[in-house]
Amino acid sequence: ATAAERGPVVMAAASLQEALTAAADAWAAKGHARPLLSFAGSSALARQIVAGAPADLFLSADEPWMDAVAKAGLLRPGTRTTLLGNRLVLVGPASGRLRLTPAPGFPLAHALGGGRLALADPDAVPAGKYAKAALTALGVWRGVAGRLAPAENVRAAMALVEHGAAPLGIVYATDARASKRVRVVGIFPASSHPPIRYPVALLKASRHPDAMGFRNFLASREGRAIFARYGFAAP
Amino acid sequence: MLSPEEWGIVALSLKVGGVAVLACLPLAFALAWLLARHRFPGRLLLDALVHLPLVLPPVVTGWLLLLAFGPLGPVGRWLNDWFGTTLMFRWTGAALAAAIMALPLMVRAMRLSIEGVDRRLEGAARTLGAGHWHAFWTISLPLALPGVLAALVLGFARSIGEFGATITFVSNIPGETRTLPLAIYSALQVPGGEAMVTRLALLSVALSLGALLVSEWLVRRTPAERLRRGD
Amino acid sequence: MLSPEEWGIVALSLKVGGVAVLACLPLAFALAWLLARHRFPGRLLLDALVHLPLVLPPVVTGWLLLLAFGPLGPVGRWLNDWFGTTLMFRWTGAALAAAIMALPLMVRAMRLSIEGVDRRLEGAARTLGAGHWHAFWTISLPLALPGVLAALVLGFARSIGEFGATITFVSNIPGETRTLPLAIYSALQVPGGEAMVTRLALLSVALSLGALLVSEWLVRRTPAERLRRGD
Amino acid sequence: MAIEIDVEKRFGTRTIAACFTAESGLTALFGPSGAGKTSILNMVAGLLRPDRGHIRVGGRTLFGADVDLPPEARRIGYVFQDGRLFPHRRVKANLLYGYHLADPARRWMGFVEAVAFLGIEPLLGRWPQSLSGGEAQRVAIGRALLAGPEILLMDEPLSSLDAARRGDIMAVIERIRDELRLPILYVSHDRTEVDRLATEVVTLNG
Amino acid sequence: MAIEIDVEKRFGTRTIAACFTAESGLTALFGPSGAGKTSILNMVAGLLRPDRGHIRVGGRTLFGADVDLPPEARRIGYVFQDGRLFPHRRVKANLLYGYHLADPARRWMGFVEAVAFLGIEPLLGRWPQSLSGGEAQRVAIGRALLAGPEILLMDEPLSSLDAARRGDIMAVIERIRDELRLPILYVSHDRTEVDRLATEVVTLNG
Ligand SMILES: Nc1ncnc2c1ncn2[C@@H]1O[C@H](COP(=O)(O)OP(=O)(O)OP(=O)(O)O)[C@@H](O)[C@H]1O
Ligand SMILES: Nc1ncnc2c1ncn2[C@@H]1O[C@H](COP(=O)(O)OP(=O)(O)OP(=O)(O)O)[C@@H](O)[C@H]1O
Ligand SMILES: [Mg+2]
Ligand SMILES: [Mg+2]
Repeated sequence: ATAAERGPVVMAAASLQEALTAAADAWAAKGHARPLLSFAGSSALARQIVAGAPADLFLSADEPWMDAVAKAGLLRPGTRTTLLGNRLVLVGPASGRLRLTPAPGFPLAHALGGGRLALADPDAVPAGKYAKAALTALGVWRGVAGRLAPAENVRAAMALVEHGAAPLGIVYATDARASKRVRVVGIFPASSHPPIRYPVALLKASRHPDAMGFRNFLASREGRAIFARYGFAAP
Repeated sequence: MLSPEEWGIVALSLKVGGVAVLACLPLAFALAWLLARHRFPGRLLLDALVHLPLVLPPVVTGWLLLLAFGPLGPVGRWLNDWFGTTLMFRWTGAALAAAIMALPLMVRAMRLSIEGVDRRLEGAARTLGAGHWHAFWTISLPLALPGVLAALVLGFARSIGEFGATITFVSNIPGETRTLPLAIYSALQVPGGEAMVTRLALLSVALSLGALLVSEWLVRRTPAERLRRGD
Repeated sequence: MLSPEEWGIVALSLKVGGVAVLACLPLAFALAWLLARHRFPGRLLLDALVHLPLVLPPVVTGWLLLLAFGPLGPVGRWLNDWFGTTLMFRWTGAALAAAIMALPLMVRAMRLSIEGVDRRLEGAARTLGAGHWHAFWTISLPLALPGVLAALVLGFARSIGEFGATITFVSNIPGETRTLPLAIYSALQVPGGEAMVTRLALLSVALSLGALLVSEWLVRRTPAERLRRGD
Repeated sequence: MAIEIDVEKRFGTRTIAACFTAESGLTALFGPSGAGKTSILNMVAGLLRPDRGHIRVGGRTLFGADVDLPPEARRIGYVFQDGRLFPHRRVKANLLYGYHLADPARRWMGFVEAVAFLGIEPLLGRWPQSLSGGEAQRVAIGRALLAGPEILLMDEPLSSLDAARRGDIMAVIERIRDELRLPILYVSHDRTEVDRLATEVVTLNG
Repeated sequence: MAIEIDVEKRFGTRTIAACFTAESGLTALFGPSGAGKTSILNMVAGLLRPDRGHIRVGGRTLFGADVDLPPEARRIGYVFQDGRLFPHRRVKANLLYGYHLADPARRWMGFVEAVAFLGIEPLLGRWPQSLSGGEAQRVAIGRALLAGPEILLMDEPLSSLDAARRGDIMAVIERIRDELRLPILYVSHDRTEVDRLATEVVTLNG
């Protein structure tokens, strides 16, 4: 296949899978070659790019990995923009009745009972880092730090709640919205953590003529509308 | 040289790996024996089942473990009702995950050795008055020892490297389930964490090199090897 | 029954697994032979090196592959300069990752069998006029066949299940590197994707069951097994 | 003690059959290569299951209509045609394997005595694989005798021994035959051996 | 063709040594069990490396100061004391293994002829493991002869054969000795065998 038939190679954080697939479908429906979407953890993707992967676009789940690629001098200058935002929510099993509004000093430890709080690894994974920041800002981090269940990623954290292994979990609003087995117990105030932003940028190695067009499509009103359907906020 | 935290991680990895392999050993041997020596209906199915943890991505195995051993799972509920215990978020759960991932490798190694045992020697032992079990312990098992040792090395190495099933099943809790691979994963997620990754990876390598040395030393003490050296 | 996309994933998995195992086989056998038959300085180091992909978390192996075979890595640059080819984002890269992960298992299985070969039979072949290599092909190799078959099964199963090193090294490109485990990972990322996961996992199981059946059929045709059945 | 044997066993198209009664003493099984001598010893030892028939030794039924004693319950001592020493045990441990398992009251030969008349004292610390053909054969004889059996099966036990050793061991076999009155089933192609030892000769046709 | 042997080999504290020259014909190696007969055959075959010495056959040096021919270049036929049939090949394939490797011009015995005088025709399709002791021994003899060797090493080749077979095979060995004038090194404990076949007897001390 020639480059034009193949569409640009897009490396995107795994949490964007559903929404970005829908966006790519919409783009293809306009008569463009369908982009090749590769979903993995942002860290794995960033490392591949730094190692010289011949990709066109990078959508990261957080800023630091985009920064790492930028620092390696691999971004096309002037193409980086923040595409999406998200919210952090507290979830519990769908069958529960608990309501808990995350606010300074809210009784999270008490609500856990003897259980653990599921979240993405707070030392490593973006969603976990945001969660740690939020709980610290609300002054409850100390109370739960010894009772965490740090998972590989947000989806795995949510699975722990879905299967009853943890009574509560902290995930993105987009994830909670898509699962029938959990319900949102409370929403974290946006001010309690650094803004959740998904940056996108064109890579220096990009050769595909459609790459910039697809990036612009994602950032357009039409593109953002698709992401909004999946619960993503504007940045 | 190592920080106390790193020591803790190494100790935990050793505990998880050691317990996993030793606990798995009798079951693995029994399965290897069954598959090597007996023809029965469902044998192929059992063989496939044993290979399952090898074929499925580890995350899926971890997910299945969660379904079975989680608080809502059948085994998890049973464990809780009868023993008031759970494997969730415990090092014992990590050991279970490691054991299951190591099982296919251990079974295969021992099976190859058992298939190589000359059964006429067992017959000879029987004529000398050894019962079924005595012949097993004194003849069959020692002759299959190379496979058992290979199984121990493979199983331990696999346990030391186990990541996907562990983090999915018992998550990544410092001091409880954060073994070396999980610590390495955490380090890998952080931009610039490469130095830490390298350090921890070298620790893993050191551990398995140690296991290899021990096994090599044990192999040297088996009769088969002494024969080869012409002792 | 299967969607064209699913067929594509299965075909890719078969291609990656098959190529990985077959390409790995000669090297693995050579290593097994070396470790089983020869004592040389650095033997233990080589043994440890072979075990490495088992001990390190797959993600680390993938990362090391990326460093070496990526377009900027030493091997990657060399491949590009001399052959104008790259493994990045290619199914060949996925096969490389699978082969490296399968290597320790394959080497161990074959090594166990090679160690079990009665070397006096090789001597007998030599007195009958067979050169070193002829004796190898006609005596040693056929007698080690059970280990070779076990290696093929283990290696193929491991390849079919390989996830961490693959996604880290060659990413998750549909039609090119998205094998079954990567497709399963993608499905797992979608809330409510369990049905899809189950479907894909069953496909993996079917593939390895197929491999097992083929190997079982081959084993039945080896002389050792015919002997056991008293043919 | 009499041996009463009436067995039949099919291998593919070939049938091995034997029917004879032998009084206490040494019964030589004679017959061409492939006649079924080893197969008959294996059936008596319990290592090969006859298709039909019975095997009785001194009134004890080892195999019959609804009896099939496992080998370890038959109290036989078997010197195999092919040695079958345990490769993972040194000579001494091979010799003592059956000795330790036997009821002390039923042992009729001591370790030191066996080692002495077989001349294997210098071999005790060696691994079987390094033994010469005749050395291995002597160890195999010792191992069978030391288990204190009630009946001896010997499949060409002296075939690769020199004349002197052969004489020594034949003297011991005579003693076992006459003093201990153990029934012995003995396979050999050597006429002089058979003439000297056998109280009865059973001939099998190939 | 003369055989000239002068070798020494240490096993631990034990030293095997032999020094003799034998003219064409059959040289019997005689000596007690463990004297080193098999070891000497192994050294001639190239399977065991002497510590020092030389081995010459009809002017060809097989082993010497700076010569150590590999076994396949020595053109020997070796009937092992323990058979060593290839377990993964049927009897026919065992027999033909060396036959196919030999230069057709140097073969001196045909397949059909060997099968006939050894009486192994019915065994051709069988696996070695199912053979009786004597059957295996006959196949091993056939395998060695069919490789068309220039010198024969036979380690108790007739030990488990019945008198009739033994006579047949001895007749063939005589023919090989007299018509083909092949040098033969022959180990046996049977006096009648040695008396009939040997042109020379070398005695080793244990
Ligand atoms: N598993 C088997 N399948 C087919 N034939 C067999 C099997 N086992 C033994 N036989 C045949 O049965 C016959 C009897 O074998 P057996 O070993 O009892 O002979 P034997 O009298 O001891 O001969 P020898 O003196 O040569 O040792 C032989 O022809 C042998 O080939
Ligand atoms: N690897 C070894 N280590 C120690 N001793 C050995 C080794 N191999 C052989 N021997 C000893 O060397 C001696 C000669 O052995 P060899 O097999 O040549 O004897 P042989 O004359 O053929 O005896 P037999 O007639 O019993 O077969 C024996 O005492 C044997 O135990
Ligand atoms: Mg026999
Ligand atoms: Mg010998």
